[in-house]
Amino acid sequence: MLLIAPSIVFMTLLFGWPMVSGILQAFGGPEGLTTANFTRMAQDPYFWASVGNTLLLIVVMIPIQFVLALAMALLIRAKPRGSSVYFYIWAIPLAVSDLAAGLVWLTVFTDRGYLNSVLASVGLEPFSWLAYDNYASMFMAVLIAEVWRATSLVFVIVVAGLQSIPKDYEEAAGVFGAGFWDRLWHVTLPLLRPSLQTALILRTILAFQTFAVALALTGQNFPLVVGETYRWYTGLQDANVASALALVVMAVSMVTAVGYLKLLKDQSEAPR
Amino acid sequence: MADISIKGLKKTYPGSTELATNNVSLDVAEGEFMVLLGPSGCGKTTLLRMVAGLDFPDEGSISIGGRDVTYLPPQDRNLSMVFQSYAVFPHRKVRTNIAFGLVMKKVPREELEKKVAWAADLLQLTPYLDRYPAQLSGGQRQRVAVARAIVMDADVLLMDEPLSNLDALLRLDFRAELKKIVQQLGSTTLYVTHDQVEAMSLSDRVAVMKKGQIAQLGHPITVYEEPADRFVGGFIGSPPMNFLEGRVTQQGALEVAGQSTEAPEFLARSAARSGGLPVMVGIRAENIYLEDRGTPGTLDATVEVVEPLGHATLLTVDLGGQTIKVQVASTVRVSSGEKVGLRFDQAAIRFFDTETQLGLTA
Amino acid sequence: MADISIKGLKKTYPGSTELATNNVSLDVAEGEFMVLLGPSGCGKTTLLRMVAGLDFPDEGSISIGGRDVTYLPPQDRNLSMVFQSYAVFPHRKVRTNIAFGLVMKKVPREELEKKVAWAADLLQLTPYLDRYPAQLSGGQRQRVAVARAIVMDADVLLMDEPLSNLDALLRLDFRAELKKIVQQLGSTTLYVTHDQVEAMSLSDRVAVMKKGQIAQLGHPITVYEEPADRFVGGFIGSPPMNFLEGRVTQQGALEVAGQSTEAPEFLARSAARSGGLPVMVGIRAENIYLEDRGTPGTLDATVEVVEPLGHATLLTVDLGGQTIKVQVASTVRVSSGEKVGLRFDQAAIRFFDTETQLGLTA
Amino acid sequence: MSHATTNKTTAAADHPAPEVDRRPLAKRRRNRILLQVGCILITLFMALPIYLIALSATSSRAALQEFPLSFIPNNFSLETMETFLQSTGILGGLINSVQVGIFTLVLSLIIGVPAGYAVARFAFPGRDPYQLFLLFTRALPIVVLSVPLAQLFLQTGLYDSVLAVVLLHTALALPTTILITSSVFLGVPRDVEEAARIFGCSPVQAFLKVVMPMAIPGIAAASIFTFVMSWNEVLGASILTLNQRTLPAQVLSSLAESPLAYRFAGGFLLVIPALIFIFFMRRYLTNMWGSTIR
Amino acid sequence: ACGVNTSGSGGEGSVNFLSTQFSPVEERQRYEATLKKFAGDIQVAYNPVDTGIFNTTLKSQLAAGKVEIGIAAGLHSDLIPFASQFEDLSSLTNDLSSAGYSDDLLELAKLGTDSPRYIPWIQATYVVAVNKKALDWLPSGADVNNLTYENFLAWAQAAKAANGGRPVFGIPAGPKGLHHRFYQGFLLPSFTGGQITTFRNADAVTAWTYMRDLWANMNPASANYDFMQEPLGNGEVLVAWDHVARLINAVQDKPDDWLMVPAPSGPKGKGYLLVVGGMAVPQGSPEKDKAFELIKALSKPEAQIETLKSNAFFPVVEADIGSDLPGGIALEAKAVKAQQEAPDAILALPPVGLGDKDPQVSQLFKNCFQEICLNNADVRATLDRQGAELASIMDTLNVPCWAPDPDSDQCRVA
Ligand SMILES: Nc1ncnc2c1ncn2[C@@H]1O[C@H](COP(=O)(O)OP(=O)(O)OP(=O)(O)O)[C@@H](O)[C@H]1O
Ligand SMILES: Nc1ncnc2c1ncn2[C@@H]1O[C@H](COP(=O)(O)OP(=O)(O)OP(=O)(O)O)[C@@H](O)[C@H]1O
Ligand SMILES: [Mg+2]
Ligand SMILES: [Mg+2]
Repeated sequence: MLLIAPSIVFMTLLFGWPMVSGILQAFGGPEGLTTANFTRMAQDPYFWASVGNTLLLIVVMIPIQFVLALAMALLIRAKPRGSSVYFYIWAIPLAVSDLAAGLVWLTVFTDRGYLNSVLASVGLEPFSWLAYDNYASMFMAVLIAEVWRATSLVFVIVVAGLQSIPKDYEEAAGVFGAGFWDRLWHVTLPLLRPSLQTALILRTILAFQTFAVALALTGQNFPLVVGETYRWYTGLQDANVASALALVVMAVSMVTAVGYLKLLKDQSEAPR
Repeated sequence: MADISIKGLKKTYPGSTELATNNVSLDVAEGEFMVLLGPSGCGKTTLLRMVAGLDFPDEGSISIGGRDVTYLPPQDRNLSMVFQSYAVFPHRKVRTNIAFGLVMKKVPREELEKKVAWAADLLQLTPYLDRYPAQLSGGQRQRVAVARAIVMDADVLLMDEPLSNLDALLRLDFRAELKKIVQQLGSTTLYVTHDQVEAMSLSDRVAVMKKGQIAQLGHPITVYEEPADRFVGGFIGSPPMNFLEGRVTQQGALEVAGQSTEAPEFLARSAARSGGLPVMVGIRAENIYLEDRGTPGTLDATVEVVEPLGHATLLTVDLGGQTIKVQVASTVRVSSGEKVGLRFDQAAIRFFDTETQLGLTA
Repeated sequence: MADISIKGLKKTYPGSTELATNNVSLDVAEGEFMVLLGPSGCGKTTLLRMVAGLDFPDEGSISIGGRDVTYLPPQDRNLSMVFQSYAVFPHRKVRTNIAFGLVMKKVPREELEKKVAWAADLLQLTPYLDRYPAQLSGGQRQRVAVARAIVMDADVLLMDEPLSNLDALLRLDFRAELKKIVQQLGSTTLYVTHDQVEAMSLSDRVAVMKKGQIAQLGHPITVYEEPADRFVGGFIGSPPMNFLEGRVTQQGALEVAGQSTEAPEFLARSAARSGGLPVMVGIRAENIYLEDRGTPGTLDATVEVVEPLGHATLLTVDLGGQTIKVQVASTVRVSSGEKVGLRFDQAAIRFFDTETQLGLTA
Repeated sequence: MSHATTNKTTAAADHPAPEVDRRPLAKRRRNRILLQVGCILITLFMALPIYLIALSATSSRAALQEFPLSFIPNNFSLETMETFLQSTGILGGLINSVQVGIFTLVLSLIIGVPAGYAVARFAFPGRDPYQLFLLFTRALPIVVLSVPLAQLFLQTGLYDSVLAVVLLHTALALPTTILITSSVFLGVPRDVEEAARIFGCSPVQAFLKVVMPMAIPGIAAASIFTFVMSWNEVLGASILTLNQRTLPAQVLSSLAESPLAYRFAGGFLLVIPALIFIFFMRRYLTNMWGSTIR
Repeated sequence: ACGVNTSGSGGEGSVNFLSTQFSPVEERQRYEATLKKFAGDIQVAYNPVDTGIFNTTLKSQLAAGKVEIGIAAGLHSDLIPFASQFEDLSSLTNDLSSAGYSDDLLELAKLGTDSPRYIPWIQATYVVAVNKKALDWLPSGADVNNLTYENFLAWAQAAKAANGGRPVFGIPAGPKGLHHRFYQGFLLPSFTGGQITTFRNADAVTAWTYMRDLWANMNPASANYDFMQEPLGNGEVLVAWDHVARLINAVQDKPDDWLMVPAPSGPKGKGYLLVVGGMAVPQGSPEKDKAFELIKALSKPEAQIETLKSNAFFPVVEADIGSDLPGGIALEAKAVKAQQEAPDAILALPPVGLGDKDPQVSQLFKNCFQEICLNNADVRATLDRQGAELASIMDTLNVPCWAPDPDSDQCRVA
């Protein structure tokens, strides 16, 4: 296939060797191949916490983001007055780097931040949202920040996908008695399937990769697997364990991606 | 119960300056089969869309079964529709496409399956029930759209050129079935077609539209035989009505193409009053008979083109500089260049005002 | 120069088991206007797509102008096409849609503009040149597709139901123009239609297809008058040919519906040899004349349904238990239940083998 | 009183029964209002943090340390922003970043769009493995690749050049580009493409003239991601360059340890160019030829 | 694609100065000015990066055999992993022998090898910043300039009580915070007199129990603080221990509101940790001669004083600090001096010779904090567990102990 060859060549040339050496590193030790790195990884007090947090975050966040992004896309499609302005503002978080995003939300949730400022000004007691011993509010903070930062990605993909769905189909559904939810469920979503699949795969894989926001907000108190990878690599300077962690992230990501591909398999192959 | 009453509908599409429908009023009785006819772009689809609730009018109102539905969303109108573009769902197999409306209505599974099987059989779709629309031919796709609409037993059935891509035979079969179905269910039907045979054979009444307005509304034969104006006469019929410039003299003679015959009395009278009256004479191709030249009461003409159509032969004839079409039985053998005499069936001649183009009647 | 020669084309769509075209061979002479007729789903579009190079056959070959093009990509075939689904480019205005092929051919700007204006005028699209397809009515979109194809001056013109969504009048106008254009350019044309008037009036020859095969190929009048088999007779014509079960006796009499007339000689001969011959008698509705009951040489029948069609009246008649259609002039006044005598135009009667369904000729 | 009654009767006379039922309209209006409310709520959520960055970036350092914090800019100060803009390499970083962003965009579109098309159109064997292969690279935290990657570039002599960063960013953006564009290519009807072929287009031309324009929204979405990703990417840019840093690599790393005021200023300044880019790209996200037709 | 230079210089023949220090915007600007002032006609491209990038860059360049870095400068711990890949700087040390480096520093600079691998560059330590408001709650009898850990805890408790239960003491226990240095160099030496050898003895239990009590009286947000200057600046925290450079911004604007005081003393004395940064030259450096020149220039007392004045790092050479320091720095300088010269002072060094195990050892201290203070784990059990881990690392390493642990052939956890 002439069309995909350049991308394969490109990716292989660039990532082939680094990938191989990265993966080998996970099994590398002072004396040949070993699984010691995985053992060390698993024994680290932060490891299981980080796995748990990552999974919890993803399981809670992805549905929220998809519902929100879909709602946003549908709102935009309904063309309310000022929709182009809305659209612009809703796409803005895309432009904000993780670091900056973490920073803003830190100023919101920190003890003397905006949220507590609001509470204080209405006479309520400020609350330590990010305190290590307050897992729920910490999780909420990370969740809100991540939802804010990354929903736009799904939103933009869905908007682009919605563009290619002819209005006919929804109109037909309406005529045949489908109300709003029926139309959404039986017509719009199935027709949007390719975009949703793409967004889901990308979003999940990228979600496995995020940690900067959580790090900024909660430090080491809400560890995420990739954050741990960084910590092992740069902080603890143990590239082997870091690679092992990376492999875990990759394995989980790939399993999810395969799952999505299978789950959302297109039966009609040629929908139009 | 489900009569449709349309009042003064006006609609301009956003971004367009023309009125897509211009003050359309139309009453369709319960169970009536109304056919909409009209040139491409005259606003038929637009009218249907407003009845369906897919577009809202700028002005005017629509009520179905006495209930005003002008701004009601489509799903609350209990109607079904065949879209001109079919709009079959690409992601659903033929079976579930046909069943769509029934599923929405939460029809029990058994009944649903029975209905789908019935419609598929009627439209010869049974072998294709498990295909996706992309794997069908154009006509098959259109039939899916039709099947989806007729299983609905809706109060109002809207069909926008539902048979345009089907062959004559299938059409014939389906037409007969449709008429039965509609009668059984008592659905009020609005049916857009370009096929005049269809219009004539199916409809209780036809509405001929022109530039967003209704030009004539009536029984199909009336519309065919007594077009309200020149437009309708020229639009309906294949070939359309012939028009000849003529003149009724003060003496009551009708002069056409340099030859003269007798004018009907009501025209003679008004011509007598006004001192001569220019008129447009309309006559259909099948109401002109070929005779030998010189037979009394005939007009001299020359055959220009002979087109055998199978069931008949169509002649293009020069009559004193004006070209008209004449249809004769396919057994008649003439050749181009032949000089012939034409006899007009006097009862079938129609007269139109040369200025307003409106039909002149007694 | 651009004759089309199709040999033994076979094509099965992936995932399907039926042959979409089954061993189709067809030669279209240069400049010939060939119409494809056939029931929905019989493989017309498939055939066109293979000629266009959009699909490749599983077996067989296609050559255009003597050059084998079976596997040549479409852009190298110098042809143009009207798609059944129109396939107008939604992202281009009408103007650039029509000009598309010319731009690809690098036609100079001036000529391009002239051609676009000409085609738009011909198809009454001039007011819509600066709209996007989404802002057009169904028929207007179809006209864009037609305009886009005819500006191309291609060697081969493929049209897949190009006029299905247009009104009769526009169709009539366009048909005449199309014939002129095609003659001027000498384009070889393959034209799919369901409209038999169109088929008759446009074509040099028609090919009637059935289930992926060509059932009859010939001059339109021949096909109409002398259908090769029962399928063709039943498919062509509106209404289609009537079929009656009959029998030629050893004595040379034709027995139909319990009544008896004289059989043509060639049948009488073979009936004499074989000791009586069951036949299927085909007769078209317009070749049956209404006479008073009891007139000699007529068959007794009862009128069941009277359908005025405008240009004629269609009767459904019971003839000794078999139902047939009879077309009479619209001036004839009969009512259902009336007992009438039917006279068959002897010259127009066709006979078919009851088993093979093939036509029987001298 | 009587006045009102007269009005009513005349109104009734003007509109004979059945009275036009305006309830659905009222409902629609209510829905429109709800729509607006929804939009505004979401807008608040999306815009508030941006406002807060802007506010903090333009506030004096002292204002940032007060409590409760003020939500209105009462201590306007561009001091931190200025310091920031004057620091070494900001302009150069900006130029590099723009270059990297644009070249990455172009390169990833050139490589990615055809691949996306292939994925959408052809059911070639190994399509799923191919997609997974693409994701593979994205699924591995890039940090563990940093040393071998940097070595690779050092050995090929590309180290410390804009090109190096472009290549890396392209590789990072490709999976996104390919997947997003392919999902939109799926929505482009085949017959339109076939029509283009009939009218004299080679496959490439048909793709360029018909398929691409119809997929513009998806391509725009992919472009936005690519550019923004490249714009905000720090790690790769930092390990592959030394003296030819991109702007984020130049400042974001130093931001982490800077006083809060600088972090805001930097965060805000970095957002601006991306905002401008989205501003120009967003109109392509909605197609211009009205609703799609079948 | 043609890149534009972003590091001020960096053309042909310039020295690429890769550093983990002075990366914040203002510090960078000030240090670039210092460089310009003292580098003479040597072109310097100053590239401050974080530790991760520093590592990756050096590692990949050394591995690829294409070194483009002229000088790699960082904290002692940053430089450790590359000990054997830095140039032997004996010649430079000889040239600079008159400058007056302390023996401790010179020993550290060997990075566990036989010869000097870096030239000391900057040094710093940790002190306590006190907002004068907090003095109100200082327990009677306590001297703020000579606190004991007991005083410190009492003070924190009093302050918390006085603020309606809101603690106002803080420690940088965030992910980038340096709190492990507090345990390594302050708390444990003060309570146990050692760092590694005494890691899990009874005194250590006391120390960590104390730490747990102290933590209960610290602002819990401390777990997110990387730099104390921010919470100090906005008033969230009034008293905090941190690295001098990470306190300075809070203090320098209004030096009159602040006090800087030495760390408290414990049963065994006043433990304090010295932070050292050094400049090294990677093997294969392209501009080795110029790099040497530059190191010499930066080792001049004037340059060192300039660095103190601008960026609050203290000279590593004999230098007359003088009295014209900016307010904040003057406060710091005083505290540093008092801490160093305290009669019961116990000098602690960051781990020496651990190589790439250094961060993991530090992590063990953080783990103790995590377990004991945050997760409320049993002190004894925690120390046993982490101690065993530490012991196994130390056993494989086979390095001598460093201050304050007694010098021995091999450092082991008792
Ligand atoms: N993509 C496809 N996959 C499988 N079967 C197909 C596909 N396209 C068409 N067919 C089948 O092939 C047969 C011939 O189709 P074709 O489109 O040629 O019919 P047609 O003669 O053009 O019919 P119509 O008049 O309805 O357009 C039909 O039975 C159809 O169901
Ligand atoms: N979305 C639109 N925007 C602007 N104008 C439109 C739109 N849809 C239709 N029109 C115009 O409104 C007029 C009426 O269109 P309509 O679709 O009702 O015609 P129609 O009678 O159904 O024609 P056809 O027989 O060709 O389908 C046409 O002139 C058409 O160009
Ligand atoms: Mg229409
Ligand atoms: Mg077809």
